[in-house]
Amino acid sequence: MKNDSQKQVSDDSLTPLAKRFLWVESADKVRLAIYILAGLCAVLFILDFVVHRHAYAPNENTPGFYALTGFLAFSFIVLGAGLLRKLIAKPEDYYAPNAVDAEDYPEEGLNREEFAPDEIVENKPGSGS
Amino acid sequence: MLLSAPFLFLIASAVLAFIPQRLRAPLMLVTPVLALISIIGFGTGNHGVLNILNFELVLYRIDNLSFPFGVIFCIAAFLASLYAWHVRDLTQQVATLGYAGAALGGVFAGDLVTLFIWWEATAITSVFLIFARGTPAAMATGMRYLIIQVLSGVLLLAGLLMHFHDTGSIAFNHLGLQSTGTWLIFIAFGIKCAFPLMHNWLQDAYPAATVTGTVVLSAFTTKMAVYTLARGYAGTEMLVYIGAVMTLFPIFFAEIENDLRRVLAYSLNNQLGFMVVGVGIGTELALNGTVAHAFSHILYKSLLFMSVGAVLYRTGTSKASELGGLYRTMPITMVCCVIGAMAISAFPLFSGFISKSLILDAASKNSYYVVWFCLVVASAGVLSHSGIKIPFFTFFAHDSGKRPAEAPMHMRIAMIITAFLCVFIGVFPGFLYSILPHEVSYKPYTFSHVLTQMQLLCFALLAFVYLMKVGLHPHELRRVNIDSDWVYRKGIPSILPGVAASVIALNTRSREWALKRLERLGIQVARYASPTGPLADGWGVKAMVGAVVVLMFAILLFNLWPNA
Amino acid sequence: MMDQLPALQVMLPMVAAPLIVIIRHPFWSWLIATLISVCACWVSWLMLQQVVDGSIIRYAIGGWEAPTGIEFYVDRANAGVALLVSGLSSVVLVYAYHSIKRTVDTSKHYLFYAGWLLCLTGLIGMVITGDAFNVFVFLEISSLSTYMLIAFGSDRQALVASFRYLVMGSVGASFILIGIGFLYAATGTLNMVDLAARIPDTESPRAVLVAFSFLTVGLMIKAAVFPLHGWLLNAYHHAPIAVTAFLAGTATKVSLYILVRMFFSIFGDEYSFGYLLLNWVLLPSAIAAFVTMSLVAIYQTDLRRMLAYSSVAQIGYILAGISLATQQGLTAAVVHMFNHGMVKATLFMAVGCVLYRAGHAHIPSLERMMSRMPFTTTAFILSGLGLIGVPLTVGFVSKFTLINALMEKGWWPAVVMILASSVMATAYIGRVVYLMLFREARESSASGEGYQEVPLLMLVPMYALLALGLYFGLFGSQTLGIASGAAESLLGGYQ
Amino acid sequence: MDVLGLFNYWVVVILMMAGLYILIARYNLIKKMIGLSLFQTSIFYLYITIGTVDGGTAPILVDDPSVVYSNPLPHVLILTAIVVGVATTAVGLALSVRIYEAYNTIEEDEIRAANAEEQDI
Repeated sequence: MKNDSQKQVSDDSLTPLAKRFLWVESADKVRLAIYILAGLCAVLFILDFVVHRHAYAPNENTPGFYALTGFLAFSFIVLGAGLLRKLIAKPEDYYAPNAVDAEDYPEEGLNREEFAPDEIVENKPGSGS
Repeated sequence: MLLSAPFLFLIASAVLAFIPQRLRAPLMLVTPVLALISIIGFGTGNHGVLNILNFELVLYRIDNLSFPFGVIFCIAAFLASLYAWHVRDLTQQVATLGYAGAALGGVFAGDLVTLFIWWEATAITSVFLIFARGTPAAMATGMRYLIIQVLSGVLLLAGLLMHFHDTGSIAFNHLGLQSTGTWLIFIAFGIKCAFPLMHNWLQDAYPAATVTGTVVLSAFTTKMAVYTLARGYAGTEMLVYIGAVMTLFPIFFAEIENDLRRVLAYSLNNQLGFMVVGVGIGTELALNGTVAHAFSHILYKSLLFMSVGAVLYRTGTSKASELGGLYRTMPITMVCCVIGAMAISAFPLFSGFISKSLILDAASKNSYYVVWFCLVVASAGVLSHSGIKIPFFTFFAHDSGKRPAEAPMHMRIAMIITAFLCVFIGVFPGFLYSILPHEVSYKPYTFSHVLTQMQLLCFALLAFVYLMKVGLHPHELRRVNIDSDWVYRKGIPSILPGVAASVIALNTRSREWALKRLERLGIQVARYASPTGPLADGWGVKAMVGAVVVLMFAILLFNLWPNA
Repeated sequence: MMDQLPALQVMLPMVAAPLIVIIRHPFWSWLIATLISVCACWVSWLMLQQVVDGSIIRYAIGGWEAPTGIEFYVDRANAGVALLVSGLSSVVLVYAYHSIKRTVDTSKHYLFYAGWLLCLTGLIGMVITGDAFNVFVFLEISSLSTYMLIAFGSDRQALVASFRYLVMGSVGASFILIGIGFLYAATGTLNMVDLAARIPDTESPRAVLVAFSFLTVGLMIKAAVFPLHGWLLNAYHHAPIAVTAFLAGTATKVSLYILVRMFFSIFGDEYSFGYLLLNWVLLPSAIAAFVTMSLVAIYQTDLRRMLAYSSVAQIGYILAGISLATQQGLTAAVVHMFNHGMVKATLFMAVGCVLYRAGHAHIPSLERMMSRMPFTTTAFILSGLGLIGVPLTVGFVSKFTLINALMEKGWWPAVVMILASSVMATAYIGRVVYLMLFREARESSASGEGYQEVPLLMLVPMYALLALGLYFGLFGSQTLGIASGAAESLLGGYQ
Repeated sequence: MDVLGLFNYWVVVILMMAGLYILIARYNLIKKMIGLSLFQTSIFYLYITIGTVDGGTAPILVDDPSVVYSNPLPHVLILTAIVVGVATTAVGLALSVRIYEAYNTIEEDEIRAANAEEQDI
């Protein structure tokens, strides 16, 4: 994960619930999470050799079929989409003025409210982080 | 009949206009509840059978297939109404109830004529949810949407007339692709179901609707189309391949799309693909899968639209490139969004898992291996755009610096209820399975099933992590991506000025020429036909007798020649 | 008494005519003529009642049985035509009283009404006679009296019109006479039923062909079929308007009826249309009639002349129906004969009312007629709508049937032409209606301000006919039923 | 039947054509009436010719079964036709007189011209 946004981490800008997710800001913890994921993957992959699965489709029973499919399919889609973008991406005002992409959502339909840390101060004792 | 679900909605939407502001939102909440009670109260069977001019109209047919759709539509209408509690715009409120009622009417229509009426009604009511945004671009988009939806209705009408001509029946049961009429009906359904190359209206319109309007839009039209396909074309093999294509191609578009609501629209298209495959296979298992998937899909797709809508409501944008790091101040929204993302990605214990696997199983059991593989790949793709992209780029990723407040209370409640339903269905699939059209003997939670799904998803996640690390994952850019709608939005319009100019020139020249000719002709005609002209002036004896003689000889010749 | 109805039908007016000449009183001659005409109408109504179920009356004159003697042959088809003729005669005669007083010198009224009754005699006789030569005789009776009636027109052009009609009518009648002669030479009989039976086995088919050709052309002249319509325009234009109203509704229709009778009953439709391909003559002439004549009608400045052109166009419609030679086409033709007869008579009567007050029927001077003569204008407009063929009017019933019949046979170009000519009809009627309703009166014609409505005796018959037309428009199935029965009788030939 | 055997019919045709020609070619109303009469007369000839029977005598009954009569019916018919023809001629001539009184001419082209003038006014 990108860790370039750590400059603004301060208690003020967090809600109590959000504080439980603070670990995403820490490069170490994220790395840990990735290791856990990798470990999980390894376990799942090994389980494939141990457990006999019931299968209908050809090759479905091949060990690691789903693992490989998942990895390759995802990569293919992401990379393919990247190539596709080179072909079809256009500036945002391409369809303007007949499409909503280039315009802002009208203010009257919104309720922009900045997060007010004061509220948190009041709630702080209850939430206990 | 007035107590039937569609009419309850219509009556309520009419009543909305006449009651005070503060009573409107509660009424919108009560109506779906009453409608649900009405559906259960009427029970299965044909209600409201009218005989008009030898047509048997069945206004209200509740059976195993229409019942689950009716239930989920009511639930969706309830959740959307709750989510839209803050809306004070009467147009949107009336449109919401009217649209939900029309969609219910379509689902419960027992004949094609009734279906057609509701079919058009959904188009006309729903477009106001787009118009309500109030910008010129939304007006243009709404008009495009309306044109395509009405076109679908026209095709349906044409098809049903031809079908009636062929068979003498307007009953809406299994149709099959057997005649031009049924083909037309098929295409009409296909447009609303966003078949490939007929799908653009969906990605065009949904991001253009209001915050709450998109939530409403996402629930009804396409699922009504899925229902009609399941009713009329179950087991049509072509649908399997159409569905397979539908599951795959939107993924790529979703992956690079910047507007998150459009990402969700593409994702909706992809999910419809699963349902269409189920309809195409047409076995009991597959149809169960279709209905179950439609049911759970409405819930988690609503949830995702709600969370993105809440972000839009607070920040004014739903573009991935403008967002990021919102988990700090909108954690509840974030959690709900993640639940929705996991549901759509079909993690075990979430609703997507227990419904999608029915369709996948049906595909492999019926030896559609290629299609099955497409669906597996598409499942990985779902994770990429809906499962990861939506929550990750909205709530994590790089910090956009935006610190919006948490979504309003009613939105949070709506999202939490929806999220709860997503999990509840995932954990206790028996509830959903019990209302499916056919008996369900399927066990979703087998060890191998959970294992394979976890393998697929975890390794896909791994791929995501890997690609992010090496920087191959596409960045979010302020770009729009053209789709096949480019043809009618840009292609044809761009050549149009040239064509128009030449047409105009041709027209002017030919008109001048024609006018000159016409003028000359007019002068000639007037000369001959005016009271003193040769045609009009009373003919003299000479001319008259001459005509007689000529005609006489002509007739004599004509009569005698062949017999001479 | 009931057995003698056919004879009575002809004898009543024929005997009354000399009676009128003897009486010489203008009013009484009018009254007698009207009453006799009404009686004839009643008689033909009774006859229609007797034959409407499909039965046939064969009346041998003087007890000489056919084929030796002359007989009257009445079935559904010609009883209806006879009713149309005598009915229109009665209505127009009631109307004629004031109108004729204006145009014809009082001292000559008795001659006028006597001529009218003779004309009626001839027309009815033509319709119900079953003898070919007798047709010629009655034709000449009606023609000669018609020449006289036309010559009663108020301006001197009426004389020329009458003379031209005389020449053309005589040529036509002579052609018919030649045709009858050849028929007699080929078959040795003059009785129509006999003719129909003998023509197929004749030894000299060439003579029959010549007879057929001469008869066709002769009757086409009398029926004013395009392009032999030249006499009709001036005659309708310059004759006393009551005569025009009467003739427009009856004379050409009777000739058309004889034409149909000849085509279908005497020669048989297979002979007329299959063997001789007559529809290659009739249909082009019909289409040319309703296209060119409708076009020309648009340009006319005189209301009477405009309607005269419209009459030729309408005859084209009837002829198109005949040339189809199908049950439906013939039904359309018959029903259009009736409907157009009623509508055109009403229109000419309305024009007569305008003439009665304004003294002219110059179209551009008809501005704001509605405010001056509301009843007349209303009648004109309603009948005009019927002429165009607006739904719910008689014109629609017949035009719709005709288009249906054409489409059934697949003659699409003809359908297109009919629609085009309907558009033109809308143009020429619409122009007049627009002037009558909306256009502000110009200064120059302001002198004509203060017109009043015409006498009740003119309005009542006009409105009676108008009401009948509207009734048949609303309940078109009744006329259609009778017409289809008539068409059946005609197509079925003689039993 | 040689050509001369159809002599009567030739006469009929020539008279008929002559009558029609006069109708077309002459503007004088009286001459037109003459043409019309000629035309009608040709038809009378036609009828009488039709009624002839070879070697037939006038159809007056005599007490001799060997006598062949001409067909009397065409004669009867043509009597009627002659009457009609006379009446027509009479009406036509009467109209000519009236036209002469009204227009001072019996030339149709001049009448046409006069009428056209009238229409222009």
